[in-house]
Amino acid sequence: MQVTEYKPLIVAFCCNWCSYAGADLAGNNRLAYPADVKIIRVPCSCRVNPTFILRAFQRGADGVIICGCHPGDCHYTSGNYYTRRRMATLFSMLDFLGIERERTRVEWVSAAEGAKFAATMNEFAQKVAALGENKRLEDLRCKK
Amino acid sequence: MLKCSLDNVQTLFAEIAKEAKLYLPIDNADGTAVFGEWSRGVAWSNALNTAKSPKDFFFPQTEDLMRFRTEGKKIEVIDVRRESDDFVVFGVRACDVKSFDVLDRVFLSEPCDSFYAEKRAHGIIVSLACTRPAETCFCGIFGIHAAEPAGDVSAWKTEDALYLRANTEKGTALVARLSSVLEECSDDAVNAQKESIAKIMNKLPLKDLSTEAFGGGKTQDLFHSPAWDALSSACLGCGTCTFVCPTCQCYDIKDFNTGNGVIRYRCWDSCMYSEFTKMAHGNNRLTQKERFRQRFMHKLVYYPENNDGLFGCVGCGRCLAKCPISMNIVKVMKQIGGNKGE
Amino acid sequence: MQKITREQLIDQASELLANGTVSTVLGWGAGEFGYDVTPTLFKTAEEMQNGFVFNDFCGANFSKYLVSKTKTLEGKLLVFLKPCDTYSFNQLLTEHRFDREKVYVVGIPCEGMADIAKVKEISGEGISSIASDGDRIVVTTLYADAPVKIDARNVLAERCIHCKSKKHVAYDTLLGEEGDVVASARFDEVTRLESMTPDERFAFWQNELSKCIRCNACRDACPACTCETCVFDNPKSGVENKSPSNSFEEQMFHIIRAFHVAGRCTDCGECARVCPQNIPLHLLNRKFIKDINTFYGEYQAGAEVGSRSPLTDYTTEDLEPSEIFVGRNEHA
Amino acid sequence: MNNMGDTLIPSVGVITDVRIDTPDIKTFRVVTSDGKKAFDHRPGQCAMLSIPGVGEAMFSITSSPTNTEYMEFSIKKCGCVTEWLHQAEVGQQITIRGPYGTPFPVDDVFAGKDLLFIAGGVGLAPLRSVINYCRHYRDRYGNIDIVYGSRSKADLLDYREIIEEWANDAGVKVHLTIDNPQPDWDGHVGFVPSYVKELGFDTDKTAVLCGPPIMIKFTLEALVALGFDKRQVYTTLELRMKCGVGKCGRCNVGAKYVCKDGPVFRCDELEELPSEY
Repeated sequence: MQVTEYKPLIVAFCCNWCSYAGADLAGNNRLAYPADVKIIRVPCSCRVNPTFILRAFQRGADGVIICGCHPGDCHYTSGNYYTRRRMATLFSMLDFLGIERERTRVEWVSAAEGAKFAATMNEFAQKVAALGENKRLEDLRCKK
Repeated sequence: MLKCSLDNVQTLFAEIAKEAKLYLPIDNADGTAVFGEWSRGVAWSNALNTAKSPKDFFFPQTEDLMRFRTEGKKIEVIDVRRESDDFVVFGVRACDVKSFDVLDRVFLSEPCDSFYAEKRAHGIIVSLACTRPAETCFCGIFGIHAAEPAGDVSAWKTEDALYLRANTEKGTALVARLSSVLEECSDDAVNAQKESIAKIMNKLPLKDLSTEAFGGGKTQDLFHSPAWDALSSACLGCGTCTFVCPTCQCYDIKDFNTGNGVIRYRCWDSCMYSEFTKMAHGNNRLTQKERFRQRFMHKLVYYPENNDGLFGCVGCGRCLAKCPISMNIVKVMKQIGGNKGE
Repeated sequence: MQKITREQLIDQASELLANGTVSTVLGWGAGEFGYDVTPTLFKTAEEMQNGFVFNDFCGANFSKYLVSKTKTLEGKLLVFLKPCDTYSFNQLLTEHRFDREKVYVVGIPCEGMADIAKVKEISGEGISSIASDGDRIVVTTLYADAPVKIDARNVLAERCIHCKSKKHVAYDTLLGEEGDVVASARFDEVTRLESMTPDERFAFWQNELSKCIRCNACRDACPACTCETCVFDNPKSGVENKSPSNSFEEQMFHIIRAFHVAGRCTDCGECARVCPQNIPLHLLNRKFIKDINTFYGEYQAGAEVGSRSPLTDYTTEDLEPSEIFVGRNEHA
Repeated sequence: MNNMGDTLIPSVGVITDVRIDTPDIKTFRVVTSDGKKAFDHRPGQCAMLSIPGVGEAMFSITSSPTNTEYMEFSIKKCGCVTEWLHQAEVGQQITIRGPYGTPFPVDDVFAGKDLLFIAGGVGLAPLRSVINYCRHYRDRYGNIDIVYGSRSKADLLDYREIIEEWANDAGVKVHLTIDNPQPDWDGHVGFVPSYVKELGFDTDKTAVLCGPPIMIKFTLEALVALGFDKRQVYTTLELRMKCGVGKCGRCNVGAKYVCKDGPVFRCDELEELPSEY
């Protein structure tokens, strides 16, 4: 049997105005980041409801990252400020329930930061890979 | 009558567990008891009853019915039913034993529910008489005898011994293989206990609750009672009473898309929930009053009407203990029954 | 144990019913055993004389009932609120869930309510009568020869042990003496859990949440849960479910339930009180409260009407999610 | 035990034809995956159709039991399952189980009687089965009157079949009506209850009534005003169902389960039920 290297599945929620464009730029510049990062475009990072994050874990994600415009640069003025508070409290709660801190992350990536996007994804994927498969927020029914 | 010293009861459990999984009430850290699997060293709870009824053994809270594999326009139905192994549920109280009769009439009537039937066929019930019923107990009014619990094997626990009597073929087979830990004995100790239980039953505060106003054919008398408004007024519409109830049997069938197939499963449902009867074009029970009334009318009138007068309540008292607002079937029976003819 | 008596409450209500200030009274209705009281609507003083009780088991928070009851009621509704209930009352007003003009609040002092489960641990089952005698609860049972006398302080409900306030933050009339916001050790248990290793915390919550039977009592009793249709009841939400099929769904429900009321939860403790499976659900809510206090400054939901919940507010200097664990417990 | 069947476990069916009847009603022809009729049924009985992952719902079988080749279901788009079905194409597999419910008493009570069928909108769906059954065994029944109304001409279900087949049968009279006048309509205009009163039927008929609840209510009143006894009038109920066999508790009204004791009820029986349907 061939042993394959464990590649974590990462779900990245990217805001339409900055981070998604940043991801696009990373692609245009041929900057490499793991193919197992699945990007979901959202109108604003504050569109990300906690159920989205939990459902991503349910359906097999090993890590979830939310990317939005830098504070102050939100297309809708203040959406990412709300994201910042919500995700801080949510992540703290996940930690309280014993779920690994490194599985969730928020990063601000502008449309010009293709390199930052790629670097962030590489680094995040590496950290999640070190944790191994998501076992604590998994739904066994969704395992292949 | 067979007897096993209480000092020896763990050996008895070990003997039972040799050939069948053994479940019995175990104390939880929070002070409640729960049916759990016995293994060496697990202590048998002294609690009067478990917080949740043992109906899960035959009608689990969630249960997969089938799977589907779909590809393009094609569908494949996959039967996921498995043969059940024999298992023993030990220490079931008289009320809960009776609840299996109530469930049987629903699930085993034509067309028989094979999921329930399979587990029922493989489950062996060892009941246990209640020496210290609680104030919330009212099994007696439904003709259930706390001192004479039914089941495949009936059991009585005294200060120092456990007494067993097999009632059915399954029960006889079970005690037969426990002969190394059981000895024949007279009925004296059990008879003495039955007498003392009878005395206590006579002191229970709800012993005089009347079922006279209820039963089949009473729909028109009771449905329009003005008392429903006040009784249901504080109901939160949660499912606590339904889910702790040993006889509530309503269920939902739902599909779960796993991403690589569909699981169709059933799970407990509650007539107290607002969407229980909701259809695409409307809801025939719009207010909590109607939903509340349905639950009690079903237990006290509709069910007996369809089942030779057998009530859909066994008086276990769980809803009395667990309802967040302390509204329950006893208060309903007093109000609705008493209001008759007004 | 309560300093105020049933008669005082009936007198107050009768007067307001008689002079037409209120048309209906929301109070506690007597049950079968003394401890099983039910929230009940009373229309007349006579009805109250017959069925109203006030004792050490009147824990239910009436605030949420105001949302539904004021919609259909003619005239004003008198409601008895304990100090902690008034916080929920204010929070609901902040969220415009009912019309303040339709409610007449009689604030009543509270010495802490008893937990019948704790009483039974001492007295045993088979309660035939239960009564208060000064600071003691006197229980007679079918099995004890003599009445069992219990110090009421030893059987306080969990939420009352950690009472956060004896002060009413809303009322039209106040009976008895006004108290103060009190220092409480309510976050101690949260802190204890935080100091565990993630593995221990995970094991703790797995054990607790696996008991959940998804009866929704925590949600349905919660004064902050007032959505017309809950996301967990909406078949189109993708997360609708009737019962937790596995540990994921248990976690999902309880995280979302607590998160949805984070910043709005007044820590009234109804969720844990009503849980038939004794899950310490209030700890999830308190964790959010504690975090919000730490991250964004002290905030007490419901302390004043109209205050902005920290999760619908922000400052440009807020903590980054990556910074929340800096300097926190060293496990992980 | 895996050989033992269970009514909850469906078989696979295939949609072999989709007919667009009205703007929101389509009629689906369903057979098993090997091309046969899934099971025999009696007029008025129902079947559970499902699409895995979407849901399961109860539908009246609109085709006559005398059709031994396939079943038809006329389905109005109004919820999750029906919306999904409306975008299904020929060849799509679905699951099917049944038959469920108590049928119309076509072989005893109806035998030899003059029959009056009254339907509104998609309410014709369950009646089509019994109408075609009675047409098939024409000599067993007396005269047949069919009153059918809809919002507009386009909303009349099975319009071609009604005009080209039913209306041409000996002893069958069809009375159509629509709610509001429209240019290409020279028939009756008005609601079904008032039309029934206008037509003024003999009271020796057995009536079968199906349609929206409000239409049933007023038509029943109209029939009673004409001198009909409620024991002469049959109707069908529809409530939410999950199991189809009287166990899941959803369609319980009084001591009856609409899925197994219904959907066909005689109107005097309904009076004994609590008014929760």
